[in-house]
Amino acid sequence: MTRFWKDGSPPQAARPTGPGRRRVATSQVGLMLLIVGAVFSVLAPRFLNPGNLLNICTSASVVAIVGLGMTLAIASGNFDLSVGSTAALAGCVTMSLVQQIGVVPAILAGLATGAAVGLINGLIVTELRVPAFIATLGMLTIVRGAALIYTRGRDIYLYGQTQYKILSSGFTPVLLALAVALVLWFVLQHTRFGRHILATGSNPASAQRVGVRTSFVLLGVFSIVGIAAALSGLILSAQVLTGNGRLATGLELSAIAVVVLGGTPLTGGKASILGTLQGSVLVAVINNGLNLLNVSIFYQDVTLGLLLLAALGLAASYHRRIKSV
Amino acid sequence: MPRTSFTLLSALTAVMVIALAHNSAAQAKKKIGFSVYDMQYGFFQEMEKGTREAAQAAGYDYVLVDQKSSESTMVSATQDMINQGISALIISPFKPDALGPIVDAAKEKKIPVVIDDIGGGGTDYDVIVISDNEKGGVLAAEHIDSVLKSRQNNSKKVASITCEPSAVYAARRNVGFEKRIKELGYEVVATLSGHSKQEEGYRVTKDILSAHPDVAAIFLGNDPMAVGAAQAVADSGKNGVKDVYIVGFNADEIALQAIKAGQMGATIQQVPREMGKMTVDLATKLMKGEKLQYSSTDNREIYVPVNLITAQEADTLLKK
Amino acid sequence: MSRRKPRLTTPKTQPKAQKPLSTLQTEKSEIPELSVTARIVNQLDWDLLWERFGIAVVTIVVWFIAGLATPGFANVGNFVSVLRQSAFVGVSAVGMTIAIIAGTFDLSVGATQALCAWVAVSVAKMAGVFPAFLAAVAVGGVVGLCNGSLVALVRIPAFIATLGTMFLVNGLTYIITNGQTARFSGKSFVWWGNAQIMSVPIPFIVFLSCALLGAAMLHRTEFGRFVYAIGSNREAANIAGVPVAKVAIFVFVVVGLFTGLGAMLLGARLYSAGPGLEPGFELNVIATVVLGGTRLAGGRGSMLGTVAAAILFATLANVLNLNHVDAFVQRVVVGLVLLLALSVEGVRQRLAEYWSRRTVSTRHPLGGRRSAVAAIDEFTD
Amino acid sequence: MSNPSTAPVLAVQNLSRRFPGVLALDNVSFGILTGEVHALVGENGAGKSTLINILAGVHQPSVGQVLLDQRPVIFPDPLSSQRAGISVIFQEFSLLPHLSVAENVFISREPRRGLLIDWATMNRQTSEILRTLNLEIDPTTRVSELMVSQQQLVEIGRALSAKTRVIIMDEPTAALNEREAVRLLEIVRSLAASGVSVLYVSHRLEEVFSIADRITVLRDGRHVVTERRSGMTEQQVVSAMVGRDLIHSTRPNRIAGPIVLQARDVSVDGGLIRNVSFSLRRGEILGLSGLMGSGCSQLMEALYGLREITAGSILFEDRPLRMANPRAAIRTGVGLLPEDRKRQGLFPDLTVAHNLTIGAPPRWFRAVPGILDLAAERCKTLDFKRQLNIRFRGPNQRISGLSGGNQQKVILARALAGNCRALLLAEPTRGVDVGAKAEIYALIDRLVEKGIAIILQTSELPELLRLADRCIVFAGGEPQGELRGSEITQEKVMELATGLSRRATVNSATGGVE
Repeated sequence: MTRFWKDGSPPQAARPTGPGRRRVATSQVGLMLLIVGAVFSVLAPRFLNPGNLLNICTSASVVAIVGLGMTLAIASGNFDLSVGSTAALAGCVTMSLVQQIGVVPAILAGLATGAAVGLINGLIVTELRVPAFIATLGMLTIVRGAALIYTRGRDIYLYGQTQYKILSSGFTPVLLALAVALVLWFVLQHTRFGRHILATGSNPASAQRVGVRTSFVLLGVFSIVGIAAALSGLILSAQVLTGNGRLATGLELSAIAVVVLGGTPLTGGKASILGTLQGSVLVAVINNGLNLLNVSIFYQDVTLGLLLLAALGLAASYHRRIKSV
Repeated sequence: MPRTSFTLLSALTAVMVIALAHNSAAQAKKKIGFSVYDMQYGFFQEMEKGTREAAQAAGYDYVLVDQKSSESTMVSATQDMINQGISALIISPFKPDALGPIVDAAKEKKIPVVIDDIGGGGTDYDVIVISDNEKGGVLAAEHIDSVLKSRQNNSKKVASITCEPSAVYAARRNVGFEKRIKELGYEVVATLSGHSKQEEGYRVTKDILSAHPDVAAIFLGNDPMAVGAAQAVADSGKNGVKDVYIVGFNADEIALQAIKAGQMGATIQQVPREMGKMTVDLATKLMKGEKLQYSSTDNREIYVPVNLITAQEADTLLKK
Repeated sequence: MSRRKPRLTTPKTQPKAQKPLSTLQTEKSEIPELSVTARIVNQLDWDLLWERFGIAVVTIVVWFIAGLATPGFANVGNFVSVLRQSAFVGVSAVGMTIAIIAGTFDLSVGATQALCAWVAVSVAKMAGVFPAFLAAVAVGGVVGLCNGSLVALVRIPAFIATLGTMFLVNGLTYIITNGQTARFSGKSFVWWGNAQIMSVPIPFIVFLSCALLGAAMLHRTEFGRFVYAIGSNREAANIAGVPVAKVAIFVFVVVGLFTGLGAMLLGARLYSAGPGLEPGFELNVIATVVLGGTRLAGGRGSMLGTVAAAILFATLANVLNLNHVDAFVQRVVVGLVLLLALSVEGVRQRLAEYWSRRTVSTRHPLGGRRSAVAAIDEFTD
Repeated sequence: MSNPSTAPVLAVQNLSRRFPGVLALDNVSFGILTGEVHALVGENGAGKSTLINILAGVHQPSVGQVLLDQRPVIFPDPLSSQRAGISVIFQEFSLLPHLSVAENVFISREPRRGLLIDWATMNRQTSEILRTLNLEIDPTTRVSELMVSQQQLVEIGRALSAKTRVIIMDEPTAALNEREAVRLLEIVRSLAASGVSVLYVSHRLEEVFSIADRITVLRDGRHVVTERRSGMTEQQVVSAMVGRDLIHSTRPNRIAGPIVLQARDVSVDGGLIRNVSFSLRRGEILGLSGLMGSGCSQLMEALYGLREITAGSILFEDRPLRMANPRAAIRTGVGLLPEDRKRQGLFPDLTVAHNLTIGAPPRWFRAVPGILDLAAERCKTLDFKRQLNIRFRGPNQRISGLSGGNQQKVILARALAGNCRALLLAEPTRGVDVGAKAEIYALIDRLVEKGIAIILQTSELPELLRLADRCIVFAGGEPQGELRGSEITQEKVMELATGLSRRATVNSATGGVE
């Protein structure tokens, strides 16, 4: 027997499991992580060797950084589908500038590009009142096109550019991801802006009425997402030391996937930074493990799909059990 | 509602009228239409360049459509081009299997169809210019063998990374490679897909390296992935020539540069620009109705040699 | 997502769906001091009109401009091609329209299409067209059923549920087909994708009939009522006795069925199908539906809009190609068109607010009272 | 009670506000004095909400100005109005369910150390403030976990924390039961006594007359009168609101028919409600009353198949009744007028006709998916329009264009449409203005005459007295006793509801408690 009685109920309706669900989902993804990890460490001999672990974390951190930005967006009750394209554009911009203006300025320029794209997203959503999903869907193609036009479809390469390489070598990506996570966690927990993000996601109308400048909040959020996307774009381009308009296609969906795996609900108002981190590691572990076992790429999608459904299915059933009591 | 439908009707009629006006204007100059796989890739940019230059040199009008790696776009856009009236069609199909409707449409209008690389999908085209993918793989295998022989550490482990799973014809490269390398007594420890992407090539290679630190060589289905792989090798403190011998496919500029920079071993050259030129010449012949010399007559193929590019060839190529 | 935009203090103009003209006149006689523009902006229910007919009109305009500006656009052969092209996204957009009106969502249509198309082609090769049709539609239906159960019974948010099935079906297709494309060029099969009757392409005929069918479902059946009700207010729907779960499941099945049908057409069109068919298809479909004026939050939308939007996108691609616009620029243009079309409503509201601040009457518009109530009811909620 | 000074702290002058197609406020002027409770009354659509929104900075006036201490001010956004010392408690609240109580109290004014939020101070101050409202809750609890009455106190707490000079309360008691309402009024008085001005927006006149120092009446967006309470009678106010005199009707005495619905020892959701037994007869109204959380509303839900009946049995027309969901309930002939119209009743995007017939659309075939009989649907709609005299232009008008009262009638019609014989009314006149209220009462009387059995759950005692023939009073999920006809008085009900007397005439089943 299904009952939608409590669903979609407005703020004043008391919800027994306010915080519950997030904790559950987070612990779930953690649990899965353990299980999957255990399985692979049995099947694949070299799975647990430090080199491979670092390798996993590296590939996790690229998605994680975008995912962390996305976590904010989703917590504010929005979405950003343009992250993949943004990453590509930022990557290209930086790569093209490294020679002229030096590494650090180029990196800053790349991040600025990301911020700009984010800002545009934000403006479309707040000023033109286009639903975030569609707005960023449009921007997805536009920015991708922009990246291709900017590079004229060619590859930019910087072989032997060792300084820029630092961005992707060794522990840098992991540290960057952790840093981003820490900063965003801090922002969310302890700054007014952070709380106002949750407020906006929780109930935009009320938030506005109690003096939260929701438009500014959203602009901020989208810019952060843009910067995060740009950062991972930079890491990707540094990894391969080439930049082109094809970079990071389909990043948006995997980013959303890890956020959701991490237990941040799409309904907004809540964010789980830790969850997102775990989610991205989980996905990375699976892809890596399957590669180690030389399992065909075909199965990686399937497992990811099953994973999503399993995680959310558990969360939902738990949620319902609590409710019905 | 009724008002809108009325406007709609009147609009359509009006457009029809304009249609007749346009059709009356016929064109004099011969026009060559080229339908390209996806201009996002350097390889096809080269091919397009070659085709365009040749066509213009021969004094044809030239039109281009981009299939944007989508089969339905490939079919519709190309058919649109045919509708616009072209004298010959050159196409490098994203999905050869979907060539059927295009070739049929062309035949209907008596337009010769020249296929540039990838594959003919068993359709009724006039000629296909194809660089022998499988042969390329074999070439790579033999080169790797010769390189590794000359070395002390005789690890017999190699890996093979394919383009996206749906690119059936590119997969032949890896098939050829794997077959030959096994014959030469090596073990293929990993056959994975890098989705034709730099970053994927990087990621997969890293995984392979941590699974088999002693892998001696990696062959990749295209150069972007090869470049990615080379970087992955570099990031794990090794070298793409001395330690893990990286071989790519296409001889894209990035690859040549990488080879020059001593970051990857070799690549298999296809000659997209020449192929472009060839297709135009063939189109000319077909329009004149001359006979063609096929490499293999039964399926009207003309092979373009693929050749191995190592450091010195790379230099000379880049000079050009 | 769209629900969460901070726009809730925006007063909506009052629906005057049935006879806007007469109401406009009565209002006119009462508020003479309003400027013409202001009055029109105030009195007409723009969002309703735009929602219903906006894209249809835009499409017509685009056709006119294209016809005049683009040599080779305005010829029958080209129209045929445009209309045919609109069908492949269109058919599954019909299903998606219903889903989005019901306030849900299906990201798995792309993957489903690839699978169904492959099934259709292989079955056609073995058993002929009709079995192929049945098989494709059946497979689509099954996937839809899975989605529906996940959303309605397991209660996973539609976005994630269908994202999951998307990955799942994608992988399965590769595994089943082992990455190989199926090919079949039997005339009777291919006919469905490429033939035309009196220069109306078969796929387009199918598309239109699907749209009519969909419209009929929405406006002439209990199911349609339920769809709108759930999309408009799910809790109220449940209390009003709408079998919410059943309807939700059925909605996804419908999406699956239409996608299956569209997939078969595409397979016939291409003489072939295999894994990795049409990347990003789902987003195109959703974009088409939303461009057609269907509200992403649910509860509102029309088939006419979807049809028009599908044709518009096809036209756009066609025109851009005819004008030899660079492929990279094309991406930008398409995106811009989408954004422009969808920002119209927001801009209209902005204007309405702007005018409502400027213009005020010292005399009280007698007829205006009920609508005053309306406006206030609307935004105090 | 307090003697207010004569200088208006907040005033509006020739205020007008136009919305697309309507003039919501038309040249309104009046002032609020320091430390007074100023009641603002008027029917729905009289312009109260607009006025509030302007003072809150949500909207801006088209013409005219707002005066703070005789100085004209402009509030471009809510923040600036709050900074000016005005806080508004909206009827539907402005709480953020995912955030903690403390955050809700201090939102957008969070005490900070440098960039960081100073949680310690925030929580401490919050609990201090809430203590003054004698609300003892942990400031870190999520608002979504509070009861409505608590949530309202949090809202007030927010206002206090803002060092507010003027508090605007929009229908503050709408969501409260009598007891909580009484407590709220005390709080309002003490606020006024402490020098805060209160603009008390309501159309519950008994409240208004119990606390207001002065009363302002709006009608159709125009200012009718502002007068000291002592200078007005309820009748005057009402006629000022409605523009005409209302005849106050009383409960007709009815003759109950055969039993329609019978409950035996019913328990809901495994003990949420226990040992409920009653029998409902044709042509009578059985009232359910009790404080918030007493279980009445849950019982209604259970009777309508929205909650599980875990023990006991229900007979409907002598046949045992098992309702899995509302659909089943409707099929068997039970109808519900839900408590919260906006949330549980209305389909704002749909037309009146669709809203009315949605439960059981008239169909040509019984086959599924049923093909609709649009003609029949139209007739049905117009038919109900006549019967319940609902005011709308045509069946295809969007329901969001109707007044609250008419919307309520449409939803009532929906409940009746599925030929229901037992009708469940939850708060039938919530958010409905005085005029419509009287109409709806008359309507209910007519329905009962027609022989429909009605269960009425209401938090407004006057309503209960006006309508119910019998009344079961609940507390803590258990029936405390049943009152009949003249026994039903405010005192008696409150007595039972607060559980003061367990020795009232208790149903046989509820003999042993615990």
